This record gives sequence, C-alpha cells and structure tokens, in this order.
Amino acid sequence: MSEGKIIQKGVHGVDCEHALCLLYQMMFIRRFEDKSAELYSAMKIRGFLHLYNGEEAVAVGAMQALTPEDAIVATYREHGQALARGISAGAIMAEMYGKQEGCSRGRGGSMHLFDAKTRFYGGNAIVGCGLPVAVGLALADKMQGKKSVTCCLFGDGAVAEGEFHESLNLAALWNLPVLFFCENNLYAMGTALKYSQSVTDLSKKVESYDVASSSVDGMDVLAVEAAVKKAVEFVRSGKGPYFLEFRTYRFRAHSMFDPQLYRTKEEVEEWKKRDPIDTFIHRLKDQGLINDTDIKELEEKAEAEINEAVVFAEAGTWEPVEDLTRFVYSERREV
Amino acid sequence: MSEGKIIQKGVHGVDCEHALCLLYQMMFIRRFEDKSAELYSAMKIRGFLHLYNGEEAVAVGAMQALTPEDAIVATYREHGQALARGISAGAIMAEMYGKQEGCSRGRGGSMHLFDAKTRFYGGNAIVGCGLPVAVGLALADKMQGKKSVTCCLFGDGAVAEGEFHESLNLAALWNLPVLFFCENNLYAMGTALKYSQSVTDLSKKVESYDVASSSVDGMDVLAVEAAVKKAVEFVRSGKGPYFLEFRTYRFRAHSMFDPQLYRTKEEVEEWKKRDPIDTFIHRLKDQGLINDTDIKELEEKAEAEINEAVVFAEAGTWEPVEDLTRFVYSERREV
Amino acid sequence: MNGEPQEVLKTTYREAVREAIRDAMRRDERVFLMGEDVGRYGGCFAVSKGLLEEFGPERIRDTPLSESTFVGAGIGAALGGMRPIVEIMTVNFSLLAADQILNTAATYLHMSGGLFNVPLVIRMATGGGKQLAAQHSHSLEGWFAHIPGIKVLTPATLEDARGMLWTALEDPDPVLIFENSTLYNMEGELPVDAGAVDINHARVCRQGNDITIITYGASLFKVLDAADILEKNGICAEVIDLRTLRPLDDATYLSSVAKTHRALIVDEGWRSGSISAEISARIMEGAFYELDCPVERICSAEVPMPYAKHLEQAALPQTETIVTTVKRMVGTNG
Amino acid sequence: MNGEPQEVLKTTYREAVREAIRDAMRRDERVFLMGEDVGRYGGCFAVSKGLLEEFGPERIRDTPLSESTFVGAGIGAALGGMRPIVEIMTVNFSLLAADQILNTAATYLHMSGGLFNVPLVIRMATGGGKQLAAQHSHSLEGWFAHIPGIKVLTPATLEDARGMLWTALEDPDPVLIFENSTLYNMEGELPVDAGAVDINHARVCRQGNDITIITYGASLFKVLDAADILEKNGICAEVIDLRTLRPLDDATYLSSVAKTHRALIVDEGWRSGSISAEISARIMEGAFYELDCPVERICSAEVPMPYAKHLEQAALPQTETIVTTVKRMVGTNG
Ligand SMILES: Cc1ncc(C[n+]2csc(CCOP(=O)(O)OP(=O)(O)O)c2C)c(N)n1
Ligand SMILES: Cc1ncc(C[n+]2csc(CCOP(=O)(O)OP(=O)(O)O)c2C)c(N)n1
Ligand SMILES: [Mg+2]
Ligand SMILES: [Mg+2]
Repeated sequence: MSEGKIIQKGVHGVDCEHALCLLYQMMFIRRFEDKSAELYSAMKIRGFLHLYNGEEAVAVGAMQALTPEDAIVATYREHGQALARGISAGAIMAEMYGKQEGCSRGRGGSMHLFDAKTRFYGGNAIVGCGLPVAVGLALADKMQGKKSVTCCLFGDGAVAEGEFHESLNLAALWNLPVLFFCENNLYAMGTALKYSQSVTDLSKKVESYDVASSSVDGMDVLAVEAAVKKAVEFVRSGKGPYFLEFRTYRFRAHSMFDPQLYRTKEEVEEWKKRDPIDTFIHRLKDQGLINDTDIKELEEKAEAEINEAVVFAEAGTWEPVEDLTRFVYSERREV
Repeated sequence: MSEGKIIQKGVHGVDCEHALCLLYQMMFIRRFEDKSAELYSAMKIRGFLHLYNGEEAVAVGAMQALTPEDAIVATYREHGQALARGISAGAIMAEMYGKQEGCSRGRGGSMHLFDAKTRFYGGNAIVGCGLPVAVGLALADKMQGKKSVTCCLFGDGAVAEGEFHESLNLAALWNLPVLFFCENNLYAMGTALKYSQSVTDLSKKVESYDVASSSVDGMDVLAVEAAVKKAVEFVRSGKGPYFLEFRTYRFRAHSMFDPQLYRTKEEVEEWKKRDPIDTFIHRLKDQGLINDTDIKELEEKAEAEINEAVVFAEAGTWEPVEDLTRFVYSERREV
Repeated sequence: MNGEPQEVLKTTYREAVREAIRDAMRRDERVFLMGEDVGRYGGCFAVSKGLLEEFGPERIRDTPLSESTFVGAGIGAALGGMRPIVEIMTVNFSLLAADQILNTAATYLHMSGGLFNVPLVIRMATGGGKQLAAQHSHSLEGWFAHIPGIKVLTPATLEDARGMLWTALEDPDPVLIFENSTLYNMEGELPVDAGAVDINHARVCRQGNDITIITYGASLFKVLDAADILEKNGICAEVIDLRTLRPLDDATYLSSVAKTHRALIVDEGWRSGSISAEISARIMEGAFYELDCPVERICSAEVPMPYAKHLEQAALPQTETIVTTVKRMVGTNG
Repeated sequence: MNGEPQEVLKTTYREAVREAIRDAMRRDERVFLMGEDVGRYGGCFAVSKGLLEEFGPERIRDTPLSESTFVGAGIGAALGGMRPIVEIMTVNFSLLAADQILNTAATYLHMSGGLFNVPLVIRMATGGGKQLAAQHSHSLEGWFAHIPGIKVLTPATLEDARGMLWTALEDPDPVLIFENSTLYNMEGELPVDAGAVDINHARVCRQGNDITIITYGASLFKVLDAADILEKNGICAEVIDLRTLRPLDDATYLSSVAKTHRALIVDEGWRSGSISAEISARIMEGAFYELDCPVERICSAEVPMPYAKHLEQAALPQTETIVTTVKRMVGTNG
C-alpha cells in the first residue's frame, strides 16, 4: 500500500493503518481456515476441525483491546481466536499436523491450541467448561492485585449449560474481572437457538445476574472493537464482569462431518451478504482508503505466510513414541 | 370443637372446617418434627435429620390444590411435605427408625421418603437433583395426554446449581406442566442468600426463562394456598411451567449438627413472631372461630396420632440382613 | 431353526442401531428419543438420520446442551411411565450427567425400598482412535460398570447393535449402552428378522484351547485379527466378547479359563481400575488353581488421549501387541 | 532423630486437618480455601471452624451450591498462580464436578503439551457408616483413582491428615484428598512440629509373616483390630496402609506378598471395578508365583447404601469378616 494512506484517518476515525491491520488479520484467518479445510481433505489434518469462516470479525475485533497480561479462554472453534491473539500460524498448523513443533506439541490438535506467552488457556472442547476456568483465572488475578482481565469465549450453545448460570452468578457475586464473550452464530451444531432457549434474547439472562451486557454486530469488526474496548475498560476498572453477545454466523459446516440439513442454502447466502471481510473492504474502498491492488497485496501476503506455516508444519517432527506418557504429570515439582 | 363453627365461613371466606384442617396439619407437622428431634436425641432416629419447623405453611398450603394424579418431587427436608401430601405418620416414623414398615422399607431414612399412591417421588438429598426429574415426570404426563402437574420443591440454595437453570429453560422451552416451588428460607446451611446469589430477587432469574412466577408469604398458609391454586390452574391449563417463591424461615438448625454460627438469636426470634401456626391461630381466634379449648383438642389429637406413629415404628420389624442386596435391580421384568 | 438359509440384509453398525431405534419407536409408543442434535442434525454420528421425519419432534427431541437435565428428565420420564432413550452424544459429555446417573438413576429403586424403578436407556458413543484428543476420546464404559443399580452394555457386533436396545428397553432398570464410534461404519449382514438379543451372557466368538482372550467393544476385532495370526503360529485362542460389563457373566470366562488355563484381557479403558482389573481379580478368585500363568491385561496407556496419530495408536491396544503377548504367555509354563 | 522424647500434642483428625489448612494459609499467601459453608458455617464437619475469623473472607471463601463451577474456578485459580484448596463437602457431590475433574483438571497439562499444569488440591469427605443412605454414603476414592492426570490421597492417620495437605500443595498437578468422615473425631497424638509427609509410598503399619492385608482410609482401623485378634489366634498379619491410591506404590505391597505369600485387600468401595480389583490384578501380574492361595477382597456390598443401621453395617467391611477370611486363607495351602 502507498505510504500516504497509512496515516490517513478513515472509517469512524480509525486510522488507516489500523484498519488495514484488522482487514489483514481477518483475511488471514479466512485463508487459514480454507487452507485447513484443504489439508483436512488431503488427510494432513485429522480429528474434529471447526472452522471460523464468517466469524473473523469477532476474534479480530475482540483481541484489539487486550493487553499481553490479559488471559483468554477459548473454545474448540479457536483458530481465529488464537491467530488474532498472536499465536503464530506455523505453530497452529504444526499442531494440527500433530507435530511436536505445534503450540501444544501435537498433543492437542485443532481443538486444543495453547500458548503461555499470550496467556491463551486453550482450546477447550467440552462446551461450557471454559466458563468456570475463566472465573478462576480472574479470581487469581484479582487476589494477586493484578489489573488483568480474563476473556472467555463461548458459543450460543454453551448458554444452555448449567455452568453458564453458575459462572455468571459467581463472577457477579465476587465482582470478578471476566469478559464473557458469547459468539452467537445462531446454531449449536444443528440446533437453532430457538430450539435450545426459551428466551432467545441472551441479554435477558445476563441481567438476572446483574451483569452488564451489550449485543454487538459480530459481522462488523469496528463495532466489535469499539464494544470490547468499552467492556474491557469497565471490567478493568473493577466494576465486575461484562457480557458481550456477538451476533454472527458460521459460513461453513459445524465441523467436517455435517450435511447441514438444519439450515437452508438461502439462509447461508443471505448471511454471506454480510461477510465481515467483504463488507469491510467495501467500506474501506468507499472511503478511498484501499484499492484492488492493496487487497491483492494483502491476499498474497497472507497466502505466502500461510504457505510458510504449512512448510513449517510439514517440516515438523513427530514426538517419539517413547514419550507417550509424558505430560500426564509434571516433570518438576512446584515451589 | 362445637358443631356450629365448622360450617361458619371465616378468614378470607375460607370455611372454618377447612381452616381447622390447615391448622391441624401445621400443628401436626410441628409436633411431628419436635418428636423427631427428641427421638434423634434418644438415638432412635439417625443419619441426617432436617426439620421443617417454621415452614409448615408452605407444604400444607401447597398440597391443597393438588390432586392425587399430580406428582411431587421433594427435598431432604421433606417430612412436612410428605405428611401434607398424605403419607401416614406411622410409615414416615417407621422409615426414620429404619424399619421395613417404613414408607421406603427403612432403606431411605429421613431424607428419602417415597410413596407410590400419592406419586411422591422422594425425598432427594442431592441439592437440585429433583429439578430435572420433575421436568421428566411432567414430560411423561404431557406426552401421555394426562392433565397432571408435577410439583417440584427445592430450597433457595438449589437456585445456584446449574440444574436450576437447565431445568427452568427446558420446562419453558417444551412448555411442560411443572410447578417450581422454591422454599426460600434465606439460608442454604450457613450460607445466606446474599452470599450465594448476585441477585437475591429470585423472580428476576425466572423471568429470563419466560416462566411465570410470583412470590408469596410462606408464613401465611392461606396466602400459600391461594397462590398455589392459581399456579396450578395456570399450569394445568397448558400454559407452561410456573415458579412460586415462598418466603419462609427455618426455626431450627439446618440439621442436627449445626451450631448456627451464621445467624443471630435475634434474627430467629424476629422471624418467630411470624410463626405460621401462632399467627394463624391468632387470626382464627380474632374471628372467633376457635378458642383455647379447640386448640388444646387439636394438640391432643396430634399428640395422640404421633404417639401412635411412634408405637407403630417401635413395633416395626427389621428387614432381614440376608435381603441386603435386594432393590438394586428390580425383581420382575417390565412389559 | 431348520436348515433353510435365513434371509439376510447388508447393513452397517450405524444402520443397525438406527433400525433398533426405529423398531422400538414403532412397537411401543412409550418410547421416544431425546438428546443433542438427534433430530434436525440427524445425530452427530448420523445414527438417527431420518427419524425426525418419520416420528416427528414430539418423539425425536432435540435438547439444549444440558446433559444433567436431559438425563434427569429421562429418569423422570421413565418414572412417569414412558420408555425414554436418552442419547448422550459421547461418553465424554456424560460426566456432566454423572450425578444424575449415579446419584439418581442408580439409587431410585433402592432408596425408595423397591417402590420406584427407572426403565431408562442411555446410549452414548465411546472410544478413541479418531484423533479427537484428550477431551473426546474416553472409554469410560468399564468405569461406569462400577455402579450398582445400572447395567452396562457394549455391543460390538451388528447383532448386538441391532438387538440390545430392545432388551434394554424391556429392562425395568437403567441401562447404559456404549457404542464404540469406530464401529459405526462397520459393514456386515443381519437376518431380515433380527431382533432382541439376550444381554445376560458373554459370547464365545471363537473356540480355542491355548488361551482365553476376554474383550468387548471395538477391541473385539483387534482380538479376532490377533487370533487369526496366532492360529497361523499354531496357537489356538478362545475369544470371548463380554457384551455386558455390568453385571459380568463370570461363568462364561471362568469356564473358558478352566479349559485354556491362560487368560488375557484386552480393554480400551485406562489400565488402573479398569474393568479388566475386575476380571483379572475374579479369575484370581474363581480360577486361580486353573491358571498356568498369570492373567495379563492389555489396556490403553494411562494418558489423556494425545491428538497425534502415532501417539494415539501407541496409546490404544493393538493387534500386534496382543499377538506378542499371547505368544509370550503361551510360551510360559505355570 | 536423636533419643530425646518428642514433644507431642493431643489432637483429633479434624483438628489435624484444620491445622494443616491453617499452616498452609500462613506459610503461603497463594493458598486459599473455597467451598460450600467453609466459612460462616465453619465447615459441614467443623473442619474449617475459626479459619474465617483468622484469615478473612478473601481467603476463606463460602461458595454458592455450584460444584462444577467452584471446582472449575479452582482450576482457573491454580492456572493463574494461586494454590487453591477446594473443599467439596462430600464425595457424593463431586459427581456434579466430575466433568471439571476428569475433562479439565486431569487433561490440561497433557492437552497443552506440557504448557499448563494445574496445582489444585481438592479435599472431600468420603465414606459410609453414618446412616446417611443411598445418596450420601459413597466411597468413590478408588473410582477416581482410575483417572490419569490426578493424584488420589486417602489419609487414615493423624500424621497423614496433618501432613498430606502440604505435600499436595507442593505438587504441580491436581491432587484429590479423601477424608473419611468417620475419622474426624478420632483422637491421638501428634508431634508439635508435625509437618509435610511423603505421599509416594504406602506404609507397613504392622509387620507380619502370614498374610498381607492391604487397605486404606477408615478400613485401616478395622484391619488393625482384626490383626490384633488374629495375633491371639497365632496368625501374624502384615498390614499395609496404601495412603495414596493413585499412583499406587506397588513395591511395598508386592514385596510384602513375596514375604507372606497371601494377600487380602479390604476396601470400602463397591467391589466391581474397585481399587482392590486393581491391586489384585497387579499382584496377579507381579507376584503370581509367590502366592500360596488366591488374593481375596473384602469390599462393600454392591448396593446403594441402605439407611437402616443393621443393613448399612452389613454392607460395609467389618473386622469380624476380615478375621474369618484371613483364618480361612491362612488355613489354605497353595
Ligand atoms: C458438553 C458438551 N456437549 C456436547 C458437545 C458436542 N458439541 C460440540 S460443539 C457443539 C455445539 C456448540 O455450539 P455453540 O456453543 O453454539 O458453538 P459453535 O459451534 O456454534 O461455535 C456440540 C453440541 C460438547 N463438545 N460438549
Ligand atoms: C449438590 C449438593 N451439594 C451440597 C449438599 C449439602 N447440603 C445439604 S442441604 C444444603 C443446603 C441447601 O439449602 P437450601 O436449598 O436452601 O435448602 P434448605 O436446607 O434451606 O431447606 C447443602 C449445601 C447437597 N446435599 N447436595
Ligand atoms: Mg453456535
Ligand atoms: Mg434454604
């Protein structure tokens, strides 16, 4: 892109450099997911693979306001969450290859990405199980007088689990710095929200714990970013937990085994009109901040980086079978 | 009592006979509980014993509106609930003695009273565990086209459990005939409601499932009866579940092992001024419906009946030790 | 049975389970299916595909993600006169319902002194081998078999996939059925009139004199493969499919051990405190003096399942290990 | 240690646990206690009485009835640098937290490839014998010992009640401590400077040559009583307190069996799939040729606990049964 644009102020006063950074991250995630799907078909990646296409704006927008000291508890649909948090594409790809250079040594796979440096506590594959863990992380930070916040991501499906209720109550009761981030993509596998909740307006539930909340257009990265900034400020200032509902949509199947009998092609197409990447590009173009060449550049950059990640994963090594029973217990004692 | 009074209309238009019947039931439960405490000290009854003193108006008022076809799922503090439902004092006492003439053959004890005739499904000692069971009973009745309702009793402590959330949601989502009866006595063991709920107004929670609800003075048997009647009508007419909060208080310790460090004697004394039996007697007297002789008569009747129950329990027999492993699996096959 | 050839149909394990559900639903209007994604999605392993269309949403009930409550509701519905089949997507999620299973389903009959039985069937997928990693690969059927008051079935064959459900539904007490998810695609033949099967007995799948290999679930096929290889090496293994893990049919394996004098248990569960430990202990108690060498066990490694394929396969029991172990054992003289 | 008499204090098991908690709280400000009624009520077994007053509500945290979440929060707090002691009132309620224990606490280290360990201690009361019936009398410590990734401790003595907590808190991984509730009133003496104890080894509590009796928890005292009676009958039993059920210290009991050639396991858990089955299987595997007679087990009857005292006592292992069984076993020649 041309130098000039980077310092220009664009959409909603967000500077252009930042906008491009957001766009790049979203494009990167999209391409990463498509690549993952390809590699799944090529049998390089196995197990369950849950892709993030359509929801990129949520992770990318959300991570902007967090500092390295903040903690993240993610779900099994977490490639985008992990990438946006700054875990390297190579480490994630190697993980899905099952190589020991993976961010979880190849022990975790797609559903269990972890990173200590960025306080990324998984990659959790039991729906709802991250909620109490996030409450505990926030409790630890608070008891230690840290100013960190813990951001817990979960889907609309998790709202039905008892742990949702217990965790919101406990976080509110103890006034803990937790950001509850609900990625409401309207479906839990094949179960539409209306078949799992007697009241589909999730903010109603949250009110009943006296937890502050708002709902955000999860297809608009700037709206997400702005909402999260406010929520983080609220939580960091000690006012207690905050709940954000991101209204979003999953463009692909739930996992690689899903005939999608539960929704129509038309519905998917309708949502695709709100594609967070396309619409953002459109806005940036409208404002004359980028042009097709810029986009092509970004795409090529993403492509190249992802290819590097694949090369890294391919070149990775298998953990020796003799090490099978390592990491069941720690190898050192605590002090 | 003199003949004349029985047909007189009294408090709130409730006829005198009925009022006396309510009073007698409450007095009976109170005396039964005091007797149980005595027998606990005498080591005739063992295990955990949770007494209902102070909460009599809830069970007695609540059971009035139910028919024999309705189902009840009770807690471990359920002597009063069982007595009000019509399980015989002898069978309950024998149960607490561990005799095979007990309503659960002496296998259940105080916390596990059961009765098939009155559809009394326990006596459940895991806090909250009865909620899903009640949802299922209601589902069964509904699927079979029955007009029955299922009444689930639970304490304020149970509201914190995940199953509360899950069960209210499911009952509302599937529009099931469940009466959720919360006996809010302000404490779960030693934990006051304010230490267990971020929002202590329980009706707020219930709204968020779109479940109809009201709160009732649980120390006023007529108020309870009236509220339950309305709730039962609502549920029986197919409008879905209903939640009633009974504001009540436990006069005795949580169980027989409880030094009651968590509340003051003054608080208990304050609540005792609202004793559901004393205040009801007072009202009946005020209206000239009963006098001290009547009360004495009722007391003596209760005393006599309870003594009979004790005699029955004492005379009961021990199940042979050889039968130890019976009732792990059914002795007949289903068809 | 007369000598005429039985009419058979090609089918899969998945279809056999589906047919069992369909059959039950048709036969008995008290039967209904409830669980996550059993309806509109068609079942996460496509087992219940088509059933929503056939039986409607009253009898094929998609539930919210509330394992404890829909299992508890199954208990209530069973108490209320229905015959619910509750599907927990996989055993991994059953832990959220562990309280209802152990503290409610398994205790109701007893704590009510025999008044209330719970004719509930819970089906769940179980097992590793699909690179689903530490939270999605458990084999906890043996662990659940610890609980008095419930029965635990582990259909390995098409016959059992087809037939055990009906028997379970006729049982007055809670029955847990564990379907190993690696078996759903298994193909084979079933008589057209296949129906209910006995659930009280283990099955001798292969006769032999040199050693008894006791197993269940997906491991059965690894054991049968091993037995084929062993046969070529002159070792004749008797193979027993336990079929039901609670109650265990002791007579079948004890009498086999009395014949072969050697026993190996193959079990996909973690070793410590596994059902294979129980069987070893019972052989100790019931056939000690018959043994020519110690009973051995091949179980999964005691590790939360790793994702990487080579590690996962190393964690699971394998045909090769069975072969080597048996060779060593048969080489041993007591 | 020199010959000078150690200064001792009279105490109870309850006080020993309380002192262990107090000591931990004083030594390490990362330690805090969280659970139902641990504060204002003083603990349902009065274990934590007085601690709220001493340490305040930030460190002695009464929780709502939300077992899954406060256990999960313990995991999170441990990950976040604290050293939480989570109290689950009794093991019966731990089933509501089974998912967090098995799917989260036990898997975190592994599924993160060694990145995140969970230094969490969970204490719970366990056991029957108090007429608390079918939902309040479980002995599930052996059952939990099936799970790789956690450790399971069962302090039976005052020393262990006092000392195991500290060792557990120093452990980098999740440790479950099961306190048998019938022991809380047990009186005895402890050195004034009693402190951390080893948790890696079983303990030979009584030397003997005729048989090895392996046990843990409250059964230890029934076994010791039985050993006294047996001694009067000329039978000298070696008694082993396992102390830790996961990982099991095989060496101690295997070498004892190599000496005595007979083994009996006494275990308050239900028999099928119990920890005693595991030990029997390991003796089979590790000391088969040393055995003069089959290893036997005395466990609880496989029944949800009945309320009536005579039935409950009949369901639990008893001294008398231990005596008769040992006499029969020692009378047997292999
Ligand atoms: C406790 C539990 N139950 C069931 C599952 C199986 N499962 C995996 S993802 C999923 C749907 C979750 O939906 P949602 O929370 O909305 O997240 P999304 O997949 O839409 O991102 C289900 C049912 C699980 N992993 N955990
Ligand atoms: C799941 C569970 N956790 C803990 C307990 C121990 N316990 C028994 S009663 C009780 C308090 C329950 O309070 P509440 O629901 O308000 O009923 P109340 O005793 O006041 O009638 C507790 C914590 C239990 N029985 N079940
Ligand atoms: Mg969703
Ligand atoms: Mg209460």
